[in-house]
Amino acid sequence: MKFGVVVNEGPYTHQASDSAYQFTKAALAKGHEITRVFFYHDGVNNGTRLTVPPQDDRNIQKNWTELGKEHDLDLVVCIAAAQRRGILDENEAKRQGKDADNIAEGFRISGLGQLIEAGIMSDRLVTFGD
Amino acid sequence: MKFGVVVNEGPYTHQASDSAYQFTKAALAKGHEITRVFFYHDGVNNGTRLTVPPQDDRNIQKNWTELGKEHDLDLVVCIAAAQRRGILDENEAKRQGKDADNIAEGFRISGLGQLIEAGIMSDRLVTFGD
Amino acid sequence: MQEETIKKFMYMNRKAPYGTIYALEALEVVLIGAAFDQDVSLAFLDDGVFQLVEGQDTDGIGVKNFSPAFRALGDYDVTKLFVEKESLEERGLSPDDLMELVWEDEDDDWAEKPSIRIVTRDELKSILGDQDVILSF
Amino acid sequence: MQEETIKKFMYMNRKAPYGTIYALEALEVVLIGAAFDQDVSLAFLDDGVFQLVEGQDTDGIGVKNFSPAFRALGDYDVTKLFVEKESLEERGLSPDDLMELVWEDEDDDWAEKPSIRIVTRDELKSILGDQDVILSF
Amino acid sequence: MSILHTVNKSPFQKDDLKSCLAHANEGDAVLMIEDGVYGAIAGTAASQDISNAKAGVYVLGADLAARGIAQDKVAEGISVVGYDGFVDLATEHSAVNSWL
Amino acid sequence: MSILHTVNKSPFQKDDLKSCLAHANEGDAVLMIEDGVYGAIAGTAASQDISNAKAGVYVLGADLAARGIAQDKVAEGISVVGYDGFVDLATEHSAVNSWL
Repeated sequence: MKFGVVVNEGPYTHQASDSAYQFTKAALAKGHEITRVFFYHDGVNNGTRLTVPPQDDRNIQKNWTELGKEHDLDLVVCIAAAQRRGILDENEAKRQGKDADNIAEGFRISGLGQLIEAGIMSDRLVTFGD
Repeated sequence: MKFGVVVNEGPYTHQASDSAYQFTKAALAKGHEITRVFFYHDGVNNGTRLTVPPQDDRNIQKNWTELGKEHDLDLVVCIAAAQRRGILDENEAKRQGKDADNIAEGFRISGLGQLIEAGIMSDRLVTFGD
Repeated sequence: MQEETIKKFMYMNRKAPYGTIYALEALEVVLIGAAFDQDVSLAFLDDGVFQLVEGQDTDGIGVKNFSPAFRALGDYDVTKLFVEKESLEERGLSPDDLMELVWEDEDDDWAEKPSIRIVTRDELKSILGDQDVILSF
Repeated sequence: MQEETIKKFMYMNRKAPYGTIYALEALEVVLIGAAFDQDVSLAFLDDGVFQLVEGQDTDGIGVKNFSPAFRALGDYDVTKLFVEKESLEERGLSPDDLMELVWEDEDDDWAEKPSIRIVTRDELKSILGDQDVILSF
Repeated sequence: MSILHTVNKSPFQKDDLKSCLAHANEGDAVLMIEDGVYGAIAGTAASQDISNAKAGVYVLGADLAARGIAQDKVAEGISVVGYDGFVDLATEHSAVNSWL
Repeated sequence: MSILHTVNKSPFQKDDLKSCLAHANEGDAVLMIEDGVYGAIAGTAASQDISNAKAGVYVLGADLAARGIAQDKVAEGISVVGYDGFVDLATEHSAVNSWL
């Protein structure tokens, strides 16, 4: 079955991203397909490579990046939500005249249409948030 | 009277930062002193210069930076909370081996002791959060 | 590309505006989603009913007033806004406290029709049970 | 530097652990704050009482278990943890469900004493009314 | 000594106002801000709780206006204040307790 | 058609579980996750609400264990599942409604 996953909260502050990660792993382990993981609202903050979590805790961004690499996941950060919160890739930084970017490996920035599309092309859409 | 202000949530997602800003302005207008504005939890996300909010909305980071400049405010971002969430200044970026930083003008990164100190040296500590 | 079946999309609105951004960003999804020609409904229940209250004026808090965007929904063919009666009542509100939102029915000589439909909790329960995709904010 | 008056600091803990980070980051403040020689109390009420439940095991959710850090509080001279009785009861909990937290009283031949003090809502109300600085998370 | 309590969440979905009122002493003040201002609407379960409160109860006018709650909808006995009034309340009480 | 509802907030401070139960149809499933798992504790007002529910009620074991809630504290009629059971529940129902 095809699952779309939506993450509405940032890393560490809420458990949403952790739960979404565990759900995604469990779905993959059962042979299901993950059409897309869409990061919306504060969820875009999962996609910054600048986090330095304590050494004795999980690294949420790395978890997503590695799971994405292993299973060729489409990790999409919503552009409108990302702009409000300061998540940029190199192109966006250039376009907005910003002197740095912070997107993490394996994430891409795209529009809200990708969320609707995930709803259309997935058999189930599962949202994690606050 | 001396006020300390604590902001526990990031910009846009919660009203906390807006309320803290309005409260701070009102206190200054009444001739009170603001000893420090301390950004904790997701509040550290107020201190990134990479946000690009919609043109027809307020720019929360700029509001703080400008109010800070005008009144010589001490805008402190908690280092532990900032590391978890990917807010870095140039020094921290170097120390952590990160290739970019994102701290906004007028904010400085420091330890949690600064929050306790704000509680000690202020007549009132007012917290805004979720 | 093969023809897609039309899915029933439900946007769940259970949070008040301004205290958090969810209501505003939900509206942004609805407006973008309107381009996808799906069968779109919005549910307003619990504190979500506060999003539709008429006369919002955000000047004093320095935050953008996004409530006028609800008026655009009709132009985007988003015409089914289900508002739960019990949620209104528990909050001391009546349907008269809500914005007047309309759409023009092209099958009925472009007659203006109300977009807000007051439904009971039991009716909303049935409507929710009938959806293909439920987006929560 | 002139001598400072000692202030009464109260840390309000009203949120459950793990669902959000507030409980963990509150504990980080308490541990840092202990160095400042103020009169420190912690209140656990509403869902905050869940922070002290014994036997937390976070392996299955992949999140760090920070509850052992509560045991360190005694060593930092943080010895007043007020837990509201009514909050426990409403949640189906009894004091026996909580971790055993102790401190050593140097004025009483280093006798081990319990840090958790179960108080009624009315007692907590009085304690809260007596604070100089209240930190909420 | 007395406390200024702030409540920033809707009482219809969250229990913060209720808990705050249960922990406020006589002479304290309770100020509803942000989504907390919905607690000021007359004729609801929340306004009933408030009418039994021993603390003084206030609501932030800017947050009411933002949410389209006209002042004539505010329950009796609740005073509407501005941000300047918020500051004054904070000075008049010896500490501030935010019910987050 | 039937719905899998997820609830991730404590029923003792927030009304999401109550609202979810009031909007769940017969044949639906309600899964408590994250702080929502506190709703599974036996002998509380929340477990009373659940015992009247027409939907099947589940709780995520990993979130229970994280919070130190032993399985013998879970109210009767609530089934404990793992993340794999969460995935199965999502496949067995035609849509997922997250009560955020």
